[in-house]
Amino acid sequence: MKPQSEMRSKSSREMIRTIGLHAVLVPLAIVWLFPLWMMMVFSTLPENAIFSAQIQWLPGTHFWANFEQLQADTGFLRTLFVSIMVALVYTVLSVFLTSMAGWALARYHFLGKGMVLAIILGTLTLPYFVVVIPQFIMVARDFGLANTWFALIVPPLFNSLGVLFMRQSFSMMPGELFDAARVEGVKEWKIFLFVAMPMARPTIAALCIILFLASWNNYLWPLLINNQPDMMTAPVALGSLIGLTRVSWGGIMTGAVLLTVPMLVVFVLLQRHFVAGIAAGAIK
Amino acid sequence: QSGELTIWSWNIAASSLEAVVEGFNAQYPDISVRVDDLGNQQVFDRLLAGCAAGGAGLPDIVSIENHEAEIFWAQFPDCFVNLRDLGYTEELASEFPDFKRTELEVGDAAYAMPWDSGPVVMFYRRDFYENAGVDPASIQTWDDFIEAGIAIAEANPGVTMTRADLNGDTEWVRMIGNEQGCGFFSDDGSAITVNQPGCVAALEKVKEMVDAGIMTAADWDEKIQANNAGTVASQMYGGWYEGTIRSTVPEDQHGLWGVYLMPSLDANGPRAANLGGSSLAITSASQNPEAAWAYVNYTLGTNEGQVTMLREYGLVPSLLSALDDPYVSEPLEFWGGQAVWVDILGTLDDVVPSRGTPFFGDADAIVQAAQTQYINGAFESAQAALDDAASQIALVTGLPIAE
Amino acid sequence: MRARNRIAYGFLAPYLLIFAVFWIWPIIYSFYLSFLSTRAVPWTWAPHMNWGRLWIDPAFWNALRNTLVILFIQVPVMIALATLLAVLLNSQLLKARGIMRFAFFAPVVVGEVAYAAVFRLMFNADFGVINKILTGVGLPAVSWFSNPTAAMALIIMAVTWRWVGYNAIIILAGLQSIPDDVYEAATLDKVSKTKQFFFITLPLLRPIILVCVVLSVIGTMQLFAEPFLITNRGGPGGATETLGLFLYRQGFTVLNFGYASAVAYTIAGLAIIISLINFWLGRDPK
Amino acid sequence: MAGVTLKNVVKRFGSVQVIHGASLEVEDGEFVVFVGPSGCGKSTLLRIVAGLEDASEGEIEIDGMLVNDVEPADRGIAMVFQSYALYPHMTVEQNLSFGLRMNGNPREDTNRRVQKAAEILRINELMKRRPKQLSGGQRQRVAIGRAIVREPEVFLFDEPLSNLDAELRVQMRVEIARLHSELGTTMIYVTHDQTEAMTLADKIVVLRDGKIEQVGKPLDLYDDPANQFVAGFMGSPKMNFMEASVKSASNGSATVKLVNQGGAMITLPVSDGPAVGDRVTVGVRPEHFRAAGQGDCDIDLNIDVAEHLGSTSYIYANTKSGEQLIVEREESRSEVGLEKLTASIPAQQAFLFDAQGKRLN
Amino acid sequence: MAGVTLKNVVKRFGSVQVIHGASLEVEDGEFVVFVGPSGCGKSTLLRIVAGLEDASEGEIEIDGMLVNDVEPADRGIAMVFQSYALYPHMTVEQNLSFGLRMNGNPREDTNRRVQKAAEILRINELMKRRPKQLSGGQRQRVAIGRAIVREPEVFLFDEPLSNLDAELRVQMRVEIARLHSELGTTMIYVTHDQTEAMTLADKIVVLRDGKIEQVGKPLDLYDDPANQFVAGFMGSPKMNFMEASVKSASNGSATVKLVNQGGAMITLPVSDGPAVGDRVTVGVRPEHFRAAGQGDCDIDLNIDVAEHLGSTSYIYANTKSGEQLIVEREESRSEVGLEKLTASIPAQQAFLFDAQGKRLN
Ligand SMILES: Nc1ncnc2c1ncn2[C@@H]1O[C@H](COP(=O)(O)OP(=O)(O)OP(=O)(O)O)[C@@H](O)[C@H]1O
Ligand SMILES: Nc1ncnc2c1ncn2[C@@H]1O[C@H](COP(=O)(O)OP(=O)(O)OP(=O)(O)O)[C@@H](O)[C@H]1O
Ligand SMILES: [Mg+2]
Ligand SMILES: [Mg+2]
Repeated sequence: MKPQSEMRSKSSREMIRTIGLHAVLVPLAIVWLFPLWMMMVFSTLPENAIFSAQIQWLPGTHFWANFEQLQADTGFLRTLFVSIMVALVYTVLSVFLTSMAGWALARYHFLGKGMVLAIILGTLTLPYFVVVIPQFIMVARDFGLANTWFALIVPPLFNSLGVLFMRQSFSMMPGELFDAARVEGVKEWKIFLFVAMPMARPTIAALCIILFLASWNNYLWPLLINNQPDMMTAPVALGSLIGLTRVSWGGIMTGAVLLTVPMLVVFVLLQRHFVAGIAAGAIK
Repeated sequence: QSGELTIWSWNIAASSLEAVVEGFNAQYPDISVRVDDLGNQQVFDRLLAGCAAGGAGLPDIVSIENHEAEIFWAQFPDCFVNLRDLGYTEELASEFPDFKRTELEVGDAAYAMPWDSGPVVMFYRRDFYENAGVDPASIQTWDDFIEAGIAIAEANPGVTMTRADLNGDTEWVRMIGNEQGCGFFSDDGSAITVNQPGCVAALEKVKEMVDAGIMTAADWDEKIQANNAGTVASQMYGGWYEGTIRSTVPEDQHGLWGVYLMPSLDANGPRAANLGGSSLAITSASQNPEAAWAYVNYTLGTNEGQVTMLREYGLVPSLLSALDDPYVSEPLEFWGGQAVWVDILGTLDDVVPSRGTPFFGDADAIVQAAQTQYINGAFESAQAALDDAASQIALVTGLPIAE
Repeated sequence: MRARNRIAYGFLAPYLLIFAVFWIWPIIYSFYLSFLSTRAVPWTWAPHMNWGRLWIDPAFWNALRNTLVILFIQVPVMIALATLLAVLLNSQLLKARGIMRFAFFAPVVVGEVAYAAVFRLMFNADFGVINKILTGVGLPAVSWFSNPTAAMALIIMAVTWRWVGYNAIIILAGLQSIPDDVYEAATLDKVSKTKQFFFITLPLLRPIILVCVVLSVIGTMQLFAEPFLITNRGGPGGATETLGLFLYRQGFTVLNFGYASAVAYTIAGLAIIISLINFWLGRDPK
Repeated sequence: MAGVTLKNVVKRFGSVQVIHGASLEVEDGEFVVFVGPSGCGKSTLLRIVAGLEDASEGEIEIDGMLVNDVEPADRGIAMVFQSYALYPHMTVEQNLSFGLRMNGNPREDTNRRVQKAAEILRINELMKRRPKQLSGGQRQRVAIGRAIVREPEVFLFDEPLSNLDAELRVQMRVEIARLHSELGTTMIYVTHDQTEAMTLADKIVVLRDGKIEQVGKPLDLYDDPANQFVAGFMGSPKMNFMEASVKSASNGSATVKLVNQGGAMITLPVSDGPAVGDRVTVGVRPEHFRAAGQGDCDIDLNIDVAEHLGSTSYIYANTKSGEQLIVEREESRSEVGLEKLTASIPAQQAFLFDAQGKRLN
Repeated sequence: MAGVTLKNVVKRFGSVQVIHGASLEVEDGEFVVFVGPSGCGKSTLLRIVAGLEDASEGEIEIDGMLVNDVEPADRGIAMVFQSYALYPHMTVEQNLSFGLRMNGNPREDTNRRVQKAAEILRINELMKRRPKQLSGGQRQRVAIGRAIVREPEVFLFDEPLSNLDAELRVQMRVEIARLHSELGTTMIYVTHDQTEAMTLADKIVVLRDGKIEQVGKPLDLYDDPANQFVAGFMGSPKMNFMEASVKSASNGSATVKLVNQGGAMITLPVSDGPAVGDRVTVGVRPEHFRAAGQGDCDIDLNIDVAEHLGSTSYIYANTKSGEQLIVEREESRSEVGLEKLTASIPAQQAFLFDAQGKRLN
């Protein structure tokens, strides 16, 4: 037995596996990145270059021109502003609402707790469509709140997943911690605010990202509840441009890039929380 | 009169509404007008949603396509102002042809004022036809058209004879059907007629064209891309497409476009149809209905307004008196010196009315599906496809199928 | 002590208020709506109209069929792909792990509208880069938006592109919760890597894959934006019309709220039934 | 400072009763340890004293006052938890001062108390650290510190050392003993480790299935257990129990036959003697076995496993009939590898229990 | 059955070297225990033997064959993991048979082996359960069973008992010892618990920072540690170390002054004696202290805390200068409550270490 050559054979087996792995993954990864790349490319091209006989693999120089046209024709910056505001306020409110509910469900015994939990679990499997029509009728017609910040932000606040998520996080915390505070005479709401919430920070970070993303990309509800350009969210505005000749496809792609790139940056920066959030949200 | 008006409209219709503002402001300097171009489908969706929301967020004035109009009066009569109360007198109304009025008036109430109509013609590229040695005047039947299409595609590599929105619309079936005297519903809106021979023939012809390879699918947007890229030889649409072509194609195509009448089933058959045509309505949400009425009346009720829109964007006036304007008979440079309006408007008298009814949306989706399935061979015959569609429409609307 | 627990209601109140107003009431109301004729202004009580129509409405069955096609083709393909990706991405041998993960996870953050727009351009029949590539390598161009099969394939590809990373993240988390030493024990038992995958990894992942399947089922039942935006409202001719889109059309383009409510309840019922079947099939043996 | 009195305390969770009428008197300044196997109700009883659980029945008095309906914070107690229950997002200093701050205690007084606690526990240098940056023993100190700043009249500890490794546990055990002697406060301490109980307590309370089995000084329980359970529970390794039957019983002594040791007989000094023929159990601690012939009854054993620890060795042995015994021997280098052993039971140090486990003496 | 030989094994993780040239001879049938503090490389060394890690340098032989490049499964070893590493989705039976089934072992042979392992470990009734339904000790048995069915020539254990509670640990320890004597197979066992090492090993390997400090029989290490580290590591409670300086050194003995015991002097028998004036350390095990006057050097102590365990007591004491010492005493009921103590060091049982920690003798 010659150890040296044997060793080579062992590592060469590993080599083959490494190559096989990358032979599968690299092409797939390219396919998966391709639409994103094309989005960037399209956003920098003039209309006639997008609809030309050649494939445009590389970005051009038309980004600003596309953006200016998009902005001039639709006031896209305003819609971005609306989207950001809605997503921010929604996220903050939702985090508090779901945390409070999750806290109550995790840490207290009270009459009706089982029922509340059952309902929340039940709504998880309930398609949103079941409520969208009456929700629309109610908010728009009965409350007369179409085209308002309220309509954009408040109805989507109900979020079962967030509650379960926070409940899980709170019930994982050792109960002794809260007992310790109780023995020290700290009020319940102070325990929630100053002990439980800070401890749930990683969960809350993950939740924030998920909620922000959900709001940022929400399409159906803002599409229905708004018909005024100055209260449109960016995805709705962009969606309304598809199939319109007035704004070039370069402009639409510029909008798509503006919608996507910030999220991608956040994704890269907070990948850990993101992944944790999605995983935890699904696994419970 | 003073105030601010907001109008929802689409594409060149929107542009033409903007075009009349200057003339309007000469008379009403204190009324400012803003036109939002939302796209055809969006205006419909948003208007419905807005009316369903009790008028929330609606503008003062909206454009409504005639054949889609009746659902609004059926569902939301309170969403719109009865124009009779604002000065739309019977006298004024009688200035418009009857087929434009039926869909807009319910009993004594008039919810919208007719705007344009869409006499159908074939727009074509002179150079492509010439390359193939095809004389448009010789295309009298759809079979001629198919033959010409094959020749043109051969002579002009990469060019298709025509495009139709086969995926998201029933435009060609409706145009040929209308030419042949057939619509989805009977004139009084009381029966389903979509499986009558005219419509069946229309659907058959569409499939023949697709099968012959002279017609490929393209939505509104893609048609314009094809126009601009020079990959299509003909487009059939209502007269209002004149303005679309004129205002969107690149400089170097000026003078290359022309117009001829739509072909028919046989050499002596009718060669006129209507596609589209809209109206303007004033919403109850308007803070300033009088000002809105002033604008609507100026735009639609005066020759000045109507001709401005015709000149700028090719919108065909349905105000009868406007048709006598000298502009109509001018030869136009863009069209290679052809006096296209003479040709287009010449067909108006032959157009057979076709009723939208409140169920147009339902019916259109059903016929669209039947069309796709038929083209893809799911039905034995066009008759079978449309019989099936008719029974579905009957199911959805509760209307009987006409004998 | 009882007083302390009563505070729980205080914590729950705001959430339950939103819930009651924006969910409970709508759920009840839409049930009521489904029994009304809503085609013309005074809505009238007509219990059979919508529910009866549902059974015989070919357009509904078409939408249902399309949805089920997506469910039975797209969901398994996507879950299998996600599992494969998770396993590969978890490999110790992987280089440039960050970029790889980015490639597959990034679509998770891309909104429906943005990616729908890109897909529309990429799959444009005349000018789209996909057809250019296809013809470039000698294949025929595909009419992605007018051929019903191709359009369905496009929707399936788009949804898979968008969601596979999401599922891979979940499965990856599951993978990472399997302790290394179980694999080491198997290695000592002379169990090959492939057998380890089938006899250890897959069985241990089963509950998580089940969650992914159920989430995907619910997602598919609600599929709306993709056919709405990419294939232009379920085109060609309803070939990609999903239940979600059908409901949208009934509710918001022909304004038949009653019928749309009946459709909504049907979707909910189906989602629940299919989820239950999944759980039943994937339950722990014994 | 205050004593604690429990009177017939009963606790039910739903329909399950976990404490069955516990009565206990804890003197002012005493160090009382609750021991017992897992699940016997030690924590529950302690939490009832703290007010974190309500007693279902019975009365709890602290410093002579009935506190059943007094909030935990107002009972003058402080509690140290098994998991330390430190607030992970606060520094040591913030952990110590949190309760005082939340209740609006004046800033200077808070600082003074925190300072004092830190000095007592020698954690001054750790004040700016987070719990994560502390070792197990340091965390335990902070947890105790948090109790100290409350200046309570009664300290409650729930298995405060069970998360520490063996070495640290010994060390902290000594510190807690020192703390008690320094502060002189009443302390109630829960553990299931009999060594902790033996070494810390002024008074041990042995619990079993929610009932108090015996209360007494540590060495009294060791020397004089009330029943077989207590005898088995106190002392490590466990006391050996051998089946026996009574052969003869006279006034002040009884002769029993060890049924599994080939019928060896031993006479034990018992006054409330059993009847002839009774099944009884003889208990002998591993450390009380003598060398062959030096006790009152020799038994022959086969050695299973011998553990040599350097200074002592434990012999795991069985008798002919398979009964397992543990014998502690002073380490002898020459005995390594032996297979047989004869051990002798000293009658004075053997215990006798009746069939119900009650101690006979 | 087979011996295991390590020759100059070095292991690097990236640039960090964690094993620095370990050489070791394990005889056929021997029970060898690796001990050492956490992070010293015990697991790593064991995993190198198993083949789960590659050695960076050096050779590993099993049964005389070089196995550096042999797959783990082909080395004739079986391993029991600290966390048991049971397949959670399989029943006990499936867990035991999995490896054999996957390798196409004949059905009857598999069943026979599983049956035998189950009998040896007395887990017959558990065969249909899942790991979740087992207690810690039962899981541990199944994990060992899974190793047994492989009929390996060498068993490897990585801290198999560290997840069990104290009582169970003692019990399983005895079982493993019994298993070894039954099977007679070579076993390599990793632990950081010196009691386990002392009680189980034929041979102990003491590791420290990736280096082998000493190899020997348990009592040899106890009696004759090579250095201060080993001396401190073996034995519980720990050996006491006292600072000292050499006053005079003759052939065969040295007199040192205990600097912190008020200058007490003691003469120790050392042959490779230190030089006068050297700083040295005197080590005395707690159990070796004698009563006042009975050793060779009396020292006076203040008692900090005394722990009375029934048969023995540990006195935690300090000298005037604050050095901490632990003295083990036989329990005497009369000594409870004492404050002072005089202990005496027997020169024969004291150890001397030089400033580098090397044992002088
Ligand atoms: N909140 C509760 N609800 C129901 N039963 C409970 C609850 N808390 C404790 N119990 C039960 O009460 C009994 C006593 O529990 P307790 O925690 O007091 O035991 P313990 O002696 O502290 O045990 P350990 O040594 O394991 O901490 C156990 O059987 C336990 O299952
Ligand atoms: N995969 C690895 N990569 C880098 N360093 C490692 C790896 N595995 C172990 N080490 C390092 O090697 C050293 C020895 O680790 P090892 O696990 O062998 O210690 P150990 O003696 O088993 O400790 P313990 O008693 O805590 O299990 C440690 O410093 C550890 O951090
Ligand atoms: Mg407890
Ligand atoms: Mg280790």
